[in-house]
Amino acid sequence: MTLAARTWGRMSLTARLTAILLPLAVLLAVGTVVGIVFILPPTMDFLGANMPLVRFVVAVVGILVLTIPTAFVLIYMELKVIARMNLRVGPNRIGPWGAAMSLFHGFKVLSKEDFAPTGADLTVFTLAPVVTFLASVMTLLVIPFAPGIFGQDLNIGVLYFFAMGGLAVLGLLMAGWASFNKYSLLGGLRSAAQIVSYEIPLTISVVGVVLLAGTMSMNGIVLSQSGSALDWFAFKQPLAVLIFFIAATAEANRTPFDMTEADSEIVAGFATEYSGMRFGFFFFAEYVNVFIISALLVTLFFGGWTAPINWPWPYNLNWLDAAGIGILWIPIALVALVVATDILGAAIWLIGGREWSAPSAFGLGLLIAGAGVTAAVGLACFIAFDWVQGIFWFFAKTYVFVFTFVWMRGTLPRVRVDQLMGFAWKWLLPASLLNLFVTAAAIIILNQPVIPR
Amino acid sequence: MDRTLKRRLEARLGTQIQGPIRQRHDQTEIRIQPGDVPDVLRTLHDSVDFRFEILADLAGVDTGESMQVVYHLWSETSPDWLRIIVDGISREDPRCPSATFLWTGAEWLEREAYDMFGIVFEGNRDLRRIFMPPDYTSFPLRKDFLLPDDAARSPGEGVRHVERPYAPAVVADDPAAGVRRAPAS
Amino acid sequence: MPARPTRPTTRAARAETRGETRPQEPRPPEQHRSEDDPRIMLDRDVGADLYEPIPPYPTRTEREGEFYTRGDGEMFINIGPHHPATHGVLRLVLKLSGEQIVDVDPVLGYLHRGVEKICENSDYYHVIDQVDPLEYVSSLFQEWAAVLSFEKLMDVEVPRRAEYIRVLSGELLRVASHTLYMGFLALDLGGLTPILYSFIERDEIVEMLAALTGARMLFNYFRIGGVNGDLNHEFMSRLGDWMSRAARQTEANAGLLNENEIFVRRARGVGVLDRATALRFGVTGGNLRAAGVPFDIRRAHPYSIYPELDFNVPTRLEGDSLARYLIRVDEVRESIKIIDQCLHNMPDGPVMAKLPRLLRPRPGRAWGACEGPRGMLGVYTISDGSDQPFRFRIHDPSFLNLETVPTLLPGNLLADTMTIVASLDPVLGGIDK
Amino acid sequence: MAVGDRGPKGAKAAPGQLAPLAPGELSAPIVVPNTLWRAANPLAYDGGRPAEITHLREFGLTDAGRRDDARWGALQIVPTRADYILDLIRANSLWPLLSGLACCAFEMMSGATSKFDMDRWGMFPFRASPRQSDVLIVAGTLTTKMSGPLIRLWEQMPEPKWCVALGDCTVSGGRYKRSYSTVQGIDRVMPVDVYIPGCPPRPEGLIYGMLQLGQLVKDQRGHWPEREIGPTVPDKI
Repeated sequence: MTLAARTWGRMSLTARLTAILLPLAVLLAVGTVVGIVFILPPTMDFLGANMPLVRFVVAVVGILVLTIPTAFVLIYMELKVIARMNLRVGPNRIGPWGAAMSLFHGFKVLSKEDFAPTGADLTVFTLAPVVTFLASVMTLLVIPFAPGIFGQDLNIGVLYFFAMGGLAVLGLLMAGWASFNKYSLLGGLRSAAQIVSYEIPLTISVVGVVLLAGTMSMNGIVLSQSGSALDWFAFKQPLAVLIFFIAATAEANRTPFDMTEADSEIVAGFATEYSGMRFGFFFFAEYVNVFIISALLVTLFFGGWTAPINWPWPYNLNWLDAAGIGILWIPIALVALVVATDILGAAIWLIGGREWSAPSAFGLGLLIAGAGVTAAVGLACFIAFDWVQGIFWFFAKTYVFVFTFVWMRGTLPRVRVDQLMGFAWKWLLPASLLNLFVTAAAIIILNQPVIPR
Repeated sequence: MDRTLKRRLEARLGTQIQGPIRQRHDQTEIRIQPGDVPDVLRTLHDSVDFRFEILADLAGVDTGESMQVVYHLWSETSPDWLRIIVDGISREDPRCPSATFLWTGAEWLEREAYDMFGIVFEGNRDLRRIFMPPDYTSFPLRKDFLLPDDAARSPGEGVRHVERPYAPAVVADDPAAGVRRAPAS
Repeated sequence: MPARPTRPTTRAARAETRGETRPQEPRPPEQHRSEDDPRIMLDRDVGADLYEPIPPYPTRTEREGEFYTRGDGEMFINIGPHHPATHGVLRLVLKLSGEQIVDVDPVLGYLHRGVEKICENSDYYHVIDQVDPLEYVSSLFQEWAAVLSFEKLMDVEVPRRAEYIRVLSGELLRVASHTLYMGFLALDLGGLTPILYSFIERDEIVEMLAALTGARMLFNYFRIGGVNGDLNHEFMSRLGDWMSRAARQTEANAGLLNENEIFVRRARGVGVLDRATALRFGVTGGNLRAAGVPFDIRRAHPYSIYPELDFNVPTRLEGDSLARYLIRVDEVRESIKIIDQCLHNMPDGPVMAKLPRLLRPRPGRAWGACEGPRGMLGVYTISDGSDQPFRFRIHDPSFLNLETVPTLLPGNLLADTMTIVASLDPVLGGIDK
Repeated sequence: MAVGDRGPKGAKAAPGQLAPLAPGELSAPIVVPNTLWRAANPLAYDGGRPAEITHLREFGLTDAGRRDDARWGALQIVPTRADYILDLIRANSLWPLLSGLACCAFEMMSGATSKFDMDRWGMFPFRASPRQSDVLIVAGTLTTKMSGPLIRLWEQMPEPKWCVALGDCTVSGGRYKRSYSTVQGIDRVMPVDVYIPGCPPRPEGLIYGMLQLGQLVKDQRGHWPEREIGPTVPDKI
């Protein structure tokens, strides 16, 4: 029994905590100072030196991290919305209002056994979900969520988007071919034919927008729609919006064009033989596609992150200069939270009387104060930072269209394959060409600067 | 009971009808020989005063000593069901002409009768078992096929009867494969 | 001294010393052992052929041989016995070229339960319970056919109130069955919602029938010479609630599909069953009336109080899937009319005839047929004077309705298989007995 | 408001019986309260022994477990809790296979529809492909001809998987016990976790059985690594 052990045994709990925490605090302080003084500047210089690389890495990581929650939210939304449309309740046991249901589904799928059938081509079978999932994730890279918040501002963003969207069919085709199952093969071939047919009107309907905006970069397109809702391309290109919406539904394999996993005809289509997380990738990719298609619809035709109404007063309120105080807002908000909690809790405890114990009273006070402070900070940020506004408007518009897709799934039956193709080639393609010609002619005739700046 | 139908039947196919024409409630019943089936059915189906166009049913019957095939016909010319009993089919080698030349729908009905009774319908081009598995051996609705008294003797006892490829040498010595034939009385 | 014989080491050697020979499994060189089931010997090499539904046994009939010879560019695909769109355990072996159907070979019997044999071994009261699960969507009609045949066999007079109750409950169940039909047709075309609306109606009806009979699905309700119990208050109150909105709700549910462009385009002109073919196949029920033949046993061969009731038999001429669907919609309207009339002139009196406990009808034959939701349900009974039917033959309409599938399918696309099979409305319990 | 799980607001229900219903409201089903991975009533199973068989408990019986040694507990607690959480997740998203054999299939479907909503427990996504389903609800009579394809389906389902026998015919042969072409109880051909008798059982019965299955999954009884592969009863009775 050494001296240190005996001393430690004699110390009280407070003394032990102090003996642990004090050196740690000292170390932390010293380390922080040293870091700020010696390590931070060269690091910042290094990062600043190759900013595009940093930005790309950060964007990719952020997008990959943000994809799965998006899928979960969409799955839960579909469960609940379709349940309501079926006069059902929908999941309401797991989590508040069943909100954790999609999470549980996802992790359950993750924990299932995962195998490949006899005769399957293992390499292709394994790669197919990855290709599908990545193809849908990589499209997120060029979508501008808000001013300054986007992965990359490619000047051929639209082109890149459709190239990546075309990659998705490759994954489905690989899955259908490698599964060694005739249902899967039919599903893969159907998806190939369908997506190849619908790519054309989809792309041509966008060319009108590109002509109007004069650029292919998503940011340029969004900026050229800035202003009020009347400046959106949806009102300059109504036919294009219709064509794009229909073709995008087929592109995302959603009802009524979900030929590829038509479960009443070909059991689960290309995913028939997939189980476990491989199936989960397809499952997620479908919903990520829905989100992406809605986001693209918003970006191209509905003004992206621009607000539908003109903001009468300047964004940056000069009495709180976000650039000036900046980081100081966080401690201020925290102090405000504590103060408000104390006041509210004390008031509730005093007024509420006997049935309010102190913890419950202060807990309620914390809830109310937290809600208030959050709302205040959010409003301040909304007013102060335009990217918060951008994100708000962008997601608001996007989820309107996501809801529309879910609504269609709950309502419409499925069309037949030949009807699908006939519709694409006989109606959508001529309509999109007509739309393109009319737009070009209009631009030439009324000869005006096409980019309102 | 439709007296006029009885008179018309006697007038039209008198010699082919074996025994009397029985009538009870809303049913008229005639008995014919297996050889007369095509003529009788064609007459009843085609001739303008019968027009028995709807084949209501085709049933096999095992009367212990002989086999029967029973047709039920409906016509708008008569308020009665017409029942035609093809009698005197031997139990050892039961054969009967097919009715598929008139009613294509009779094909599956005859398949069912073959499956349950082993009656071979000559002229039916698809006379397979329709309900029981293809390698099933007995004819369940015959009177000498007794239902087992308890589950242990029943043919379904513990059977994993897969529709498996035909490999008699291998499947036969698989104890769980064969469907046991019920004891003959 | 003599050397002790050394003990053989291997088990095989020991067995040989004991004079035994271990049985060698026969493995002919030209055959190959299957991978997924080692008991299976294949006459072909294991490959894609392992998954072909080509019958490994030699083809037995002319038709089978013709079906299983494959032309170039044709492939077999096997739908069922487990498939979301085959109602129950039907199995369809399709011969496809691309997505177009060349030929189809239905395989039945996955639900063959030997009901006829069981009925021939149980007495007349038990038969009514045994025939219930055949038409499991609308059990009462199967019971009805059985008791019709038995009553003819035993010359039983049924009280009028019992007849009214039979018609009432039967028409209720017809509405339930047709509503389910609409929902399943929509489900097989990919619509999720109509089936749930249909099930709401169906649940209302089966709950009120459960109040009357005690069971939701397999009501053992009809009896020889009457019904099991008289109308009760819960049934009447539930029926009143339902009748107050039945017509409106039916129109709403039908409008969900009738006015849907995608549904109409997929159902119109698909699987046309013309009059001659329908008659040749012995098709009955709505499928025959959709082909233009007004053959409804309630009118063609009246069997209960139907002559006194005022309803008409809807008939259409197209004979395609849409017509078959619309016939059902019209029949629901007619059934609601019939239920209304039954409720208005329901007579008073007993609901059961006086019958002995042990029924021994004198030897004879009887055929009873009634009009079910899918067509003519018939029962042919032979009595040998004992308390058990000597022969109990069940005729099910779905059996002959389904037989038209090999005629209707070829030339259509794979997706039309579900439309046609669903619009024919087969119930595998009745088909496979 | 969550319609399924409680009666109308203000209606007080005596403990142990359902709340009175307002007209037009969905009926309150038999609910096994979704406590976490602990069994709702340990006395309900195994004659009062704690229902959960955990590595920790088995470890506690050993002398190493009886030593007051925190490091062992710390090492043991991670995998067992992980198992608990996995089982909790599995028990709450049981996807049935969309396969109906006979009559009971309709009751199974009405169990999933608007009146009795199985989706509330995450049981709704009836997968059409056995590769993506967890529970095989054998709904209806199993004939000898169908038993082969059914076993094929069962073997195609990925672990962990569970089997529910719905209806008398699948539990024991039921009214077809004497028939020449049916299997007297599907436990002659495949393992069964939950038996739901009735001809056919009401949808509430199915939901109750599925909830019992969820409880069974949470309690790790019949846990799939230790479960039988083949039939659970001998061929000869």
